[in-house]
Amino acid sequence: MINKNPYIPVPVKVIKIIDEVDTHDIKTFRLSFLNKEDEANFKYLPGQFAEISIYGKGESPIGIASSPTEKGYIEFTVMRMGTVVPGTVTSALHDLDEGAQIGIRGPLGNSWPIEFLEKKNIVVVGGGFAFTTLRSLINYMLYEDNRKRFGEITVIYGARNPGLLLYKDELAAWQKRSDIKTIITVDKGDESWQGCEGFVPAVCKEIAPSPQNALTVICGPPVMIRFTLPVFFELGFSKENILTSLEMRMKCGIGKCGRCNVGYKYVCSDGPVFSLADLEELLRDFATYK
Amino acid sequence: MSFEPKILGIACNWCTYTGADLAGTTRLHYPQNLRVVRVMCSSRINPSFIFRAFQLGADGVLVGGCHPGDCHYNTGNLYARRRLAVTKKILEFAGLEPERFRVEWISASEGNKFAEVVTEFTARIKELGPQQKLKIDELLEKI
Amino acid sequence: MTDFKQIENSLKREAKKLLESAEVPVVLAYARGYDEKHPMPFAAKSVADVEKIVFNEYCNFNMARYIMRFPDAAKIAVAAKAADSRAIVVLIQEEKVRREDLVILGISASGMKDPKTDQLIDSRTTGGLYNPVEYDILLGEEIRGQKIVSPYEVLAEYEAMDKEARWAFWKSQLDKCIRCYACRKACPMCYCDPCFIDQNKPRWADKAPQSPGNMMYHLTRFHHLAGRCIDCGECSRACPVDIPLYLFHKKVAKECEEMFGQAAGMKLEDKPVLVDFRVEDSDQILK
Amino acid sequence: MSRIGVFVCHCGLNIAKTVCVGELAHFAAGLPDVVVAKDYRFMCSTPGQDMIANDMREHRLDRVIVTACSPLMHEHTFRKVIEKAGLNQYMLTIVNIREQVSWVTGDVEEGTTKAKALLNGAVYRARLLAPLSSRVIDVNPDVMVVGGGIAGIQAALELANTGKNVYLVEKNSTIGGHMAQFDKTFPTLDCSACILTPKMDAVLQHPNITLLTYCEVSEVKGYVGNFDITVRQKARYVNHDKCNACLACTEKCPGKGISDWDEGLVKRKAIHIPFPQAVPQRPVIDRDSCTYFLKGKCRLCEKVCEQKAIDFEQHDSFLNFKVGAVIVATGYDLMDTRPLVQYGYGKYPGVYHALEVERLFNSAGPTSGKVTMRDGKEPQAIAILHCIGSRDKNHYEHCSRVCCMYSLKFAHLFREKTSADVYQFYIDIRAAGKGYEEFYNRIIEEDVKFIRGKGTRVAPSVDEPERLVVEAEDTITGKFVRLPVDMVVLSPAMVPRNDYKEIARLFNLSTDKYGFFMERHPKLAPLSTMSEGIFIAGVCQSPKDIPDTVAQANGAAAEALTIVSRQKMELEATTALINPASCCGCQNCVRVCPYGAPFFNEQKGVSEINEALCKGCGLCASVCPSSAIIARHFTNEQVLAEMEGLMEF
Amino acid sequence: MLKKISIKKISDLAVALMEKGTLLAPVKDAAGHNFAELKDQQQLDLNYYNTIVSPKTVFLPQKEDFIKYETGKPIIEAQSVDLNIKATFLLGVRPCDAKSFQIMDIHFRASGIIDPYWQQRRDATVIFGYAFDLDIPAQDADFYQTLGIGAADPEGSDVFMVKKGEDLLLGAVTPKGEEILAQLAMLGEGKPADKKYFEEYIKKGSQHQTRNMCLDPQVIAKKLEDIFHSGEFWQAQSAACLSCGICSFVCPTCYCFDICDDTLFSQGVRRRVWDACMFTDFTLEASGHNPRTQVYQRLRQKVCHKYSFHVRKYGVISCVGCGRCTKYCPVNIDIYSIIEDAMKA
Repeated sequence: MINKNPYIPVPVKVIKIIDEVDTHDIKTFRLSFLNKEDEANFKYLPGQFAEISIYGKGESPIGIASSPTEKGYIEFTVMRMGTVVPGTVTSALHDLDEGAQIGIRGPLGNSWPIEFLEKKNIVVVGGGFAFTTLRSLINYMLYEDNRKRFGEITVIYGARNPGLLLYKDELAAWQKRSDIKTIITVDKGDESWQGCEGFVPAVCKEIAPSPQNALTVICGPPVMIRFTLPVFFELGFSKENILTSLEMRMKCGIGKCGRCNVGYKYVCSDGPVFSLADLEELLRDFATYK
Repeated sequence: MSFEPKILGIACNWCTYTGADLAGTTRLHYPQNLRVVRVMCSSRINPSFIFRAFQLGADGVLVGGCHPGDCHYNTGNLYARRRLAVTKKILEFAGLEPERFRVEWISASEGNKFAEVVTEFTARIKELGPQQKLKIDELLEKI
Repeated sequence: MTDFKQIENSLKREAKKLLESAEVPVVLAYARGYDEKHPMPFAAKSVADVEKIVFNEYCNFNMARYIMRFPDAAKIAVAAKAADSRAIVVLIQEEKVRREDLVILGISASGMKDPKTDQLIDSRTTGGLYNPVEYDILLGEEIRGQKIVSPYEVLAEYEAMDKEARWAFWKSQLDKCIRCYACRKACPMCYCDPCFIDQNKPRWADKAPQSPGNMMYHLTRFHHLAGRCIDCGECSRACPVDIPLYLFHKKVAKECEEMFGQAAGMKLEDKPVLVDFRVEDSDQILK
Repeated sequence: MSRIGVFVCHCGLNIAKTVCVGELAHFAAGLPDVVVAKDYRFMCSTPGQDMIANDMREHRLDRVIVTACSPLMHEHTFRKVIEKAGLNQYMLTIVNIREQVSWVTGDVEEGTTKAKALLNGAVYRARLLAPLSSRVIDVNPDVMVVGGGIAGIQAALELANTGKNVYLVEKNSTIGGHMAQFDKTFPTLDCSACILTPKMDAVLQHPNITLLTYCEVSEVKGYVGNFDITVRQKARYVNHDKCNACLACTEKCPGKGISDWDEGLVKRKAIHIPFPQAVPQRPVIDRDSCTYFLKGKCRLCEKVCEQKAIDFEQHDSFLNFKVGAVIVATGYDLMDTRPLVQYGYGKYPGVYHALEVERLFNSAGPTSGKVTMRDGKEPQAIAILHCIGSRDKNHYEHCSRVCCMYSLKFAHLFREKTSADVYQFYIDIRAAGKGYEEFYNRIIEEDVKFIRGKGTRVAPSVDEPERLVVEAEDTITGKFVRLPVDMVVLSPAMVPRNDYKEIARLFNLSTDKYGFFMERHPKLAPLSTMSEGIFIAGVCQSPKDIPDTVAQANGAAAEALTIVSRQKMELEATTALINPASCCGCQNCVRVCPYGAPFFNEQKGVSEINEALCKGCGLCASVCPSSAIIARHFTNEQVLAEMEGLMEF
Repeated sequence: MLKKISIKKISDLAVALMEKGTLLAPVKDAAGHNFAELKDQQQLDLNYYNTIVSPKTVFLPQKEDFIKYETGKPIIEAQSVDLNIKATFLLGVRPCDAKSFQIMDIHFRASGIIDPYWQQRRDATVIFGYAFDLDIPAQDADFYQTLGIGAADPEGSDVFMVKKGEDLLLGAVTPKGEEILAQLAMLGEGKPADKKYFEEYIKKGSQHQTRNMCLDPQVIAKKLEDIFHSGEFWQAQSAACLSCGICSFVCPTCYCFDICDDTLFSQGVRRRVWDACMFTDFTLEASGHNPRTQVYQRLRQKVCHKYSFHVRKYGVISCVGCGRCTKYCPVNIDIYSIIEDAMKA
């Protein structure tokens, strides 16, 4: 935690805004800290999130999309929330301009269990917007000093159509690399689309990654998760080796405000990353997978 | 210096707002304490707007609509009449001076009436003095 | 004095009949709470449940608010005292429930008590009626000859106050509010979910329990209940800090009755006054 | 976080003389989110507009505030400007510092202070503005006209002649309406049939008109441009395609029924055509008087019909039509005067009402135009009583407008066709109309007796029992008059058709206290109604004479044309929207909306809004207890924010 | 250390404490007693059973301002509202409430990230516990015995007060207590008889009858997990529940809060305010989707949080049996009975 008072955000500056998708409702914000010491204190790992804070609008918990290996900035990919009534914070964020100053609290929550991932083959499965912290993880693992710590890396990422894919340039770059297997799929391609078509679960079945010394990290819309999990069970992945990240309404982000409990765990402080095994023994009246 | 009240006006687009414009085009002078919000119909006025106006520090609130029967939307102001009447009673029983809240039917042709009403109302509010009751004096007010 | 035991028995009897006749899956009544003095609203769903039903002078809950909890129940039977029945009538006027979907077990009762204070619940804090205005079966005798005191009599004292005093009174009262929202939840007419005050677009008022927000919440709520409040006094009995909300509701009800000539929840065919109008309404009401 | 541009107009000296515009612009520049603020002599001028457009590009503005004259003046102009510069037109806010500031004060300080407050409010509001897009819908080019009287006929022909397809719905078996019952028309006394029947025939012949007689509208769905109307074709039991109108059937038919057409003065056959010039020239069987339907045997008509056109198996059928606009011209009835027992209508055979008399005069009528009474005698003295039930607080307060004139016409015709003395009992004669006063004078010449006083009572005469006595107070002499006559003619109030309630329900029209349909605006929109795309013409709107009716019919046709002549039409963008997550299903909106735009979705348990019907008044938003309704462009937040801004300084 | 003072002279104690810092004690108003800062020593009044709202308000006020900001101004100009807390004396806390502070401590300062506001307030405060009057039977709603708390349980207090006839005995429980008692000159020394009385009173306290059942935290926690998905159980228990917030607001161990920004005329403050799991917007998401719409889900969350989740996470039940939720529930829902039924279920 950056600040001695965990409720007070530290100031950051928006140095870059990337419009990610055709629908223009998902943008990536690159932030840099106004105070050096804050930057130094902001030590995070892939999978963690932070509370983005705009005074007068409120706060919103958002997964960190950049990798700690990227220096000088952190990135968040944000979707404009709300169908009829726009989400206060997210739409305020989308109205921001480069140069704007906002607040940030974090890093918060646990992370993808790096030690646990080391030496293993990693299958990263992502769907649509919920690819942000996976991107962080992938870039972390691909970082030259880190790459050797991990086994084979397979990325299966799908979106409804090509226009809705995040991080298009990076995806392209990964596909060129030999040390990572990247499969990009869309439900429905357009004339210009070269890649594969089909739903993520189907593609996973097709790729059929081996469960040997492997684990999978899954984030996506509930429906994708629902149909993908059985595939991995069939392939022989154990519940301990299937990791995911939960989404839930949060406020404080530090396990105090009592809002985001899943059974006896708080998603914000004990999560958001859980293995299926963890989730099994948690009582869930709700809490959607992310 | 003398007390210059802040008066919030909410005027329907078709009658009172047009009437106010007419007052202008006919160069009728009236006090400048009134600040008008334009809505399409007096029936758009949510009672909470009135409460909020006083909380925001309005010393008086003036609502203007079409004469009953002439509503651009046929029956809007007939609903408004009932709702705003209740609003007034509530303010009164809460202990606010009911004169601080006034509803007038002013047609598009009644520029002079608009000017008269504003002049008269402003004078009345000046007599009443500042509205301190509902006004939010301090945001960080303690419990 | 009302024979509560006798009503309890007939309540059980009717509930049993209805539940046996399978046409009514739910009977809304009262059951024993953690002690005699604290009964609870209760939904009997089986003949076995019927034994749990009680009725005594502390069963003052307005059962109308539970009716909407059973959207898929074909028919609902509900024990209804005078106030409850008026609430039900309003709900029917507002099409939240259909008359034909209800079996109203009317209860004529006098001598209900507030367990907190053990005081009689009468026209000072409620509408003060003894007999239900609408029912299918009347349990117990209709109460006649009881002197009917106008529910508005208590207002005289407050209407007599000068503005400053009245403001001081309400300010001090409403400042006590801790925003637990028991008033709106206890109110059979407050069925909005979410309530306007929960909205964040717009935020009508801050969440913190301080003057401005409290004022906005309560004043607006008084307005939302204008011509709908049936003066059952539940809001005030529910309030943990004893704010006499019923006074304000009474006043608004009185004004509505005088302006629009209609008391809330008395006739099925009425339309709530604020979603209605008469061309001949007088502009005097705005003066 | 928005990027607001503020543009302050001097309007020459109009604003600049009492508002310190420079200071105002400077003030604006200091407000949060305002990235550029300028003042200029004439914002609405081309250079002014260009300045705005350029600054919008240069500063990537997403909201524009023009501080100038009233929005009612130039909102449109500036909306176009920012639209051209690539911004949604609803991202504009106008601050009215001319009509409502500079022109209403002489004091510069006052003016400037107020202008600042208004501007600040605008900035608060602008931050919350959202782009809106108005929906465009296809418009069905066809029109339906309901009612086949002179109004309906006229409107149908006008529209058809412009090439539009028209469906003309008439509930009787012939078109023509009341006008076809008349013999002569005032003041010109030309024969009604002579001027009407050609039009009736034109309707029948017109390629663009689908004539739907013996039909009633049974359901109306949809909205302006896209009405979906179901019409019930009542069973005629005669196949009109086969029938060649030889009318052999009508001769043989034993069934006897009351002739509504002749106002019940005579009987007609069960299978019948109402009158010789009926259009279409095709008989129908009236179930209630048909021997076969009553007794189960007969079918004579079937036997005599060579065309085999009789079909007792026929049933009511339902036809469906899609139209873009509707003209309602359902006409009138005469008030039933039986309840006014003092006039003894229905009690004394000598008492007639106006339409009966029209039939008596008509050569095609029951008496072939001879004025003989029910007892066959010719009247020697006739009293015509005006204002029966109309201009009468106890019944209908309105004046039926035509009674005076047709009563004068009756007088003339009586004098022409009989030797009887004719007496007019009137309150006063209303002869406002082209040639009317002249006609009045002419009748006076014709030695008709005028008694100024309303007939108060009609009773059998004591000394001559078969005659009647009319009582009245002559308000000129002040004397009480008791006048023995043979025939009494009542001029009853004109009232809406007995089925007006049903029509109003179907087309969602409002009615006045008598049941006449309400126009959208009594002066400025007398033919349109609160339901967009539905127009009214003729007496169903209010009593009027034939010329006015025809004029209205043409007007209504033109109004309908303005809708159906375009392929597409734009709907309001500033409509209301319901947030289902917040809607508590109280249906207040449904109850109050004058346009029936909100409706309750039973499945979801929430209300929804048919944007095609919404006019954006915002009433629903203010009666919504859970603030679930978003009145676009006047949302709760926007109004609250503006208020906050206005009250800040 | 044991001190004593005549109850007649109690206002002297008040004066002394008010000199040293802020004195908070039960103050009477129309509705009943509530903890409030004493402005006048005469307000001090020990004739109460217990307060309406629990003394958690002292450490977790219903409204806590974090930051003042001004919209449109650079974020760095926003300044956090620092609480400069002076020494506080919380006098007249009943044993069950005193215990609640320890339970809340686990959440706010003993695990995970420390809540600075809670911590600073706790550190600055000396708690004067006050034994229930053992001559008066416990109220029907109470069940602190079930939670292993005695009517005269000094645990959680720094100083513990016991009434002895006309006198008030004050015994130090913690060093903090020792310290303050030592400073209070107007207090008399407790005689051995007093000491005896004091200790016996505490013992007697554990015998003082409230509603009582044998309740093992681990057992009830497990039990609730087992019946968590039993719809009809929770449906039945919540049949009367209005899902208002009274139970949470009066509860000494409910800590859920919301963080919101309130802005007026571009002056704003970010603050936390109490929230309750019973409220609609507690779980309402920005998308407008609300996963916990049913009353039974909310009641289940509340009960399970206190008796199961909290046990799993922190090892203790987060309930002290003060009976407030039962007492103030408008429809007399009784958490004790729910737990009873749960055990039977």
